[in-house]
Amino acid sequence: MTPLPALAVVVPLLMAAAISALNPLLRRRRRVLDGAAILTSAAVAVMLAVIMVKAAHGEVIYWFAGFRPAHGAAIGIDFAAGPLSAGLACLAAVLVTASMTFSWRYFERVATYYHVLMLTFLAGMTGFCLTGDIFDLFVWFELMGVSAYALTAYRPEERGPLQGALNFAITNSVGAYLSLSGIALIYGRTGALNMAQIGAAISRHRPDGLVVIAFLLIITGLLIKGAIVPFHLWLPDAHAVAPTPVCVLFSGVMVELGLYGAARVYWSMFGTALGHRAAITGILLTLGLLTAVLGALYCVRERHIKRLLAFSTISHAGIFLAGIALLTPLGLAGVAVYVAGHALVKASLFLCTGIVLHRLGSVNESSLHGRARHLRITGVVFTVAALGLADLPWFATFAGKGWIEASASVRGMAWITVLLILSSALVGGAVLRVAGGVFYGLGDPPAEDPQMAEQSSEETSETVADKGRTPLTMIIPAAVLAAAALAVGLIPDLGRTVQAAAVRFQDQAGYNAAVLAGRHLAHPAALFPAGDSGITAASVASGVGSAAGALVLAFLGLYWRRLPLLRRGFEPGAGLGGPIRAFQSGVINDYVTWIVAGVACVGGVLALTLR
Amino acid sequence: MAFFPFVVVVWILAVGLYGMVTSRHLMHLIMCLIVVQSSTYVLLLGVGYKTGAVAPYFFDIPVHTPAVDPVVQALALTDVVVEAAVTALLLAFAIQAHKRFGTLDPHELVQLKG
Amino acid sequence: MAVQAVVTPYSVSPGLMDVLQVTILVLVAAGATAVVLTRDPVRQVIVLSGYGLLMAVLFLAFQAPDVTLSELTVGAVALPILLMLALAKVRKADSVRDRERDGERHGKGDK
Amino acid sequence: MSSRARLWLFLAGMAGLAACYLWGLGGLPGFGHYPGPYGDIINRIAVGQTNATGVVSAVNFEYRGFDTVGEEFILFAAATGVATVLRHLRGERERPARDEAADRDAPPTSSAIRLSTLMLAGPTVVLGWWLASHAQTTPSGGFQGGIVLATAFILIYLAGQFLAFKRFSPVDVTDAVEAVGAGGFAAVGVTAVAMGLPYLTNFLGLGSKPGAVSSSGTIALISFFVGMEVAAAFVLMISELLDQTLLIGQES
Repeated sequence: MTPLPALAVVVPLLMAAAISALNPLLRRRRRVLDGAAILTSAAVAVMLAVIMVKAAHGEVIYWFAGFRPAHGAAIGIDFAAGPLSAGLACLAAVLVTASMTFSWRYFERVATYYHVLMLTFLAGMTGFCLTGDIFDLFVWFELMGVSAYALTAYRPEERGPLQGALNFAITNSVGAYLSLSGIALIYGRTGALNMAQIGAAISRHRPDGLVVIAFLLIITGLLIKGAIVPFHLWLPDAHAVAPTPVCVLFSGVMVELGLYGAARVYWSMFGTALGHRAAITGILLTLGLLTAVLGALYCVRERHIKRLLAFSTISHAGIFLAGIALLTPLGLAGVAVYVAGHALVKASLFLCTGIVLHRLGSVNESSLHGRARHLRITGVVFTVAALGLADLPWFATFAGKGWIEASASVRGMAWITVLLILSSALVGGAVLRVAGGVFYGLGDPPAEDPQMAEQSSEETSETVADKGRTPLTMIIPAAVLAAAALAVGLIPDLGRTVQAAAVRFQDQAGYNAAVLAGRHLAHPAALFPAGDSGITAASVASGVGSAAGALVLAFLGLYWRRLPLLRRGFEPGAGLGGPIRAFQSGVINDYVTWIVAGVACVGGVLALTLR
Repeated sequence: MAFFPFVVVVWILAVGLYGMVTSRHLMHLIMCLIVVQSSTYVLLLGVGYKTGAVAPYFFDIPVHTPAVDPVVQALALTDVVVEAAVTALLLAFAIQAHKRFGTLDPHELVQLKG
Repeated sequence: MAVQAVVTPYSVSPGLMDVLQVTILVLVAAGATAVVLTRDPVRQVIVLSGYGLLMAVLFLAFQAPDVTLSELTVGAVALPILLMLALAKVRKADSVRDRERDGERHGKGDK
Repeated sequence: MSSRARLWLFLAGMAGLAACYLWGLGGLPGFGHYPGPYGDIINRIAVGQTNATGVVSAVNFEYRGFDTVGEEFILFAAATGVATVLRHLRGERERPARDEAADRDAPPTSSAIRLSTLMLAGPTVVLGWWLASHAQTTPSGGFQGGIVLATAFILIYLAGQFLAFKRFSPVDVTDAVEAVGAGGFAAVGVTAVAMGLPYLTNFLGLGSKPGAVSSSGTIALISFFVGMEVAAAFVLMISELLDQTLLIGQES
C-alpha cells in the first residue's frame, strides 16, 4: 500500500504547522517562506500526478491505520482515488503552486498567515477529492471552507472583503450543516459512513423518503459550494474581493470541487438506489442550464473585472452541472476536461487581472479603458485565455464542451447545445470586451455606473500599484497556464483515456468491489455506452460558433454606441436593473431565504418524481 | 416517543433558520447559526441511541454490556469543534465589519450588489 | 467517584428514562426558540449559554458523556466568552463613537 | 427583497423543507433502535484491539483518527484566520487601560477576586490535565481538557490584567504551542508511515491492562497533542478578541 494518498494531505498540513511554529523566524524571511510553500504544493502536485497515473489501472485504495473492511463493513476511513478524483486534486495543487509563485512579488506585506492558510486550503481540497468516507468528506469540506473564509477576509481594512467573507462563511456553513444532517440520516438507516458500503446497503431496496431526502440534503451543501442557482449568491461577493491569487483557486477549483462532490456522492452512493432516472437528469439539467444562462447575463452587465470573472465562473459551473446531469460517460469525460481547461484559462485571466491591479491599481473596466496598452504581453495572454474561455478550438474547453454536446444529442437533447453556445458566447464576449477595451483601447469606454465605480474604487491595498515593470514571477504563471489549456486540448487520445476514467467513476459496482473487497473489475459495466470522443464537424462548428459569437458580442459591447440604428444614450436592458439588483442584493438574510426556498423546490420535485 | 426527538430536530432547524432570515443584528444571526448547527447534534446522537443501553465506556462494566453507538458520539465531538472554529472566525469578521461599516445590521453590511 | 455515576445507567429505569428524555427534549426545543427570539445580543448570549447547558443535559440522557463534556466546555463556557468579548468590543466602539458625536455637537467646553 | 416578501418566501420554503425533512426522518428505524452495524462492531472489538476502555476516544483517535487530524486543523486554520483578520492594521494602536466613562485609570481588581481566581486556576489546570490524559479510559479527552486548560488562562486574566495574561501567553509562544500540537498529531501518523505502516497506525505498546492510564499506545499520545493544540488555539482566539477591546483608531 503506497502511502502517497495520505502524504498528499499530511505534507501540506505538516508544512503549515511548521511555518506557524517558526513564525518569528520566518516572518522577515519572505523568500524562505515563499519557497517552502511553493515547493510543498509542487511536491503535492507530483504525488497526486503519480496517484493519477497509478489509478488509471484501478482505484488506489488506502485504509488509514490499516483498518481494512471485514465482511463488507468498513471500520476505518479510506481514501479511494480514481483518475478523475486524483486528477482534480492534482489540478488544485498545480493552481496553488501557480498562485504562490504569482504571490512572490505581489503582496505588499504578507505575514506567515497567508502561507499557512493556503496550505491548509490545499490539504482540505486534496482530502475532499480523495476520501471515500462521507463524514471524512464533510471534515475536509469544512477545512477547505474555514481556510477559504479566512483568506477571503485577508484584507480586513476594507468593506468588500468583510461582506464577502461573512456571506461566504454563513451560506456555506448552512449548507455544510444541511449536508451533515443528510449524512446523519443515511447513517441512521445503514449504520455506515463508507460511501461504498452505504451504496451497497441502500441499493438493495426501493428508494424511500429517507434515501431521497438524504440525497437532497447532502447535495444541497455541495451545490451551495458549487454556486448553482439559487445557491450561488455568495460567490460574486466573495470572489470579487478575495486577494487575486486566492480567486484563482476559488474560481479555478473550489467551485468545481462542490460539483465533483455531488457527482461523487451520486455515483458512489445513491446512483443505483435512485435508479438513474430521467427525473435526476431533468432536475440537475434544469438547475445547470438556468445557472449557465443567468450567470452569463450577470457577467455581461458587470464592469468590475474580478466580479465579471466570478459571474463567468457561475455560468461555467452551470454548464458543468448540465454535463454531469446527462449521466453518460462521455458527458462526464467532457465535464472533466472542461473543468481542467476552464481552471487553467480562468486562473490565467485572474492572474492577468492581478497584474493590471498591480501595475495600474484598479480593476474597473470603465476607468481602465485603454490604460493598459503598454502591458503588451499581459494583453496577449489575457486575450488568448479569453478566447479559450469562449471554447475556441483546440483549447481543452473546446474538447470538453464538444463531448458534452455530443453526448446530449445522443441522449436526444441536442437543444441544450444552443443554450451552451449562448452562455459561452455571452461570457466570452464579456471577457473579450474587457480585453479589447482595457488592453487595446478599442471602442468607447463604457458608461460609468456610479454604483460600480464606488465598488471598484476600493481595491487598493492588496498590492502596491504603479510598479515600473511586470515581474516575471507574475506573467510567467499566467502565460504557462493559458498555454497549458491549449496543450491539454491537443493531447492525443485524450478522449479515450478520460472516457475510460469516467466509465470507472460511474461504475458503482466496480467501485464497491475495489473498496470493500479489494478487487478490481476488469470490465466495468457502463450504464450508458461510451460515446465517440473524436472531434466532429458539429463540435468544431459549435466551438467556432461560440468563439465567433463572443467576438461579435465583444465588438457590439465596445462599439454599440456608434451603431447608426441605436440612438445615443440607449442602454440595453436598463429597465431590468431593479430586479437584477434585488436578487443579488448582498443581504445575507436574502441568501439564506433563497437557500431554504431552493432546497424546498428541489426536494419537492425529487419527492414527486422519485417515489 | 419513537419519532419525537426527530421532530425536535426539525423544530430546532426551522427556528434557527427563521432567526437567521429575520435577524437584524449580525451577532444575533451568528447565534442563530449555532442553533441551526445544534440540530445536527441532536440528530446524530438520536440516530445512535439504543433504548436501555449504556454509554460506550467499559472502564467499570463488562465489555459485552449493550452500549449505544460510539461512532455518532465521535462525529458529534468533531461537529462541536467545527462549531467553535466557525463561530470564532465569524466573530472576528463581525468585529472588523463593525469597524468598517459602523453597524452590524445585515441589511447595511453591503458593499457589493447587483 | 463522579465518573462512575455518569457511566452507570442502571439507577434509572427505562420508563423513567423516557420521561426524562422527553422532558429535556421539550426544554431544548423551547430553549432554541428562546435563543432565536431574544433579539438583544447580550441577553441572547446568556440564553445561549443556558441552551448549551440544556443540550449538555440532553446528551447525558442520550448516554453520551463525552459529548456532554464538550458541549459544557464549548457551548456553555467557551463560546459565550468569545461572544461576550466580541460584543464588548462592538459596544465599546459604539459608545466611543456616540461620545465623539456628542462631543462634536456640544463642543469641547462641556468638560 | 422587502422584509415581508422575504418572510413569506422563507415560510413557504421552510414548510416545504420541513415536510421533506420529516418525510426523510420517517424512514429511520425509530428512536432507540440504532440499526448498526458500525457502532456495534466498534463496541465489540475496540477494547480488545486498543486496550482503551473509552470507546469514543478509540474511535476519535484510532478508528476514525484521520477525521480528528482534519478537525484539529480546522481549529488551527480558524485560529490562524482569527489572527489574520484581527491583526493590527495601519492606524490602529493600543489604548491605555483607562476607564472610559470617567476618564481615569481603571480601578484595580479587588484582592478578593484576585485571590479566589488564582486559587481556582490551579485546580482548573489539574482538571484540564487530567481530562487530556485520560482519553483512553473515561469520558474525557484532549479536546475537553484543552478547553478547560484554556479557561485557566481566562482566570489568570480575571485575577490580574490583560497584560499579565499576555505575558503568560505571548502570541508567538501560543502560536508555536498550537502548531506543535496540531503538527505533533499529524507527525505521530507520519511516524507510522516511516515505520512502513499505514498512516496513524497505533505503533506504541498497548500496555498490559485495558483501562490503565498508560495503556492504548498512541491514543494517549494523540490526546495529549490534541489537548495542547486546543488549549493554545482557544487561548489565541480569546487573546486576539481581548486585544481588540483595547484597540482604537481607524473606526469609520
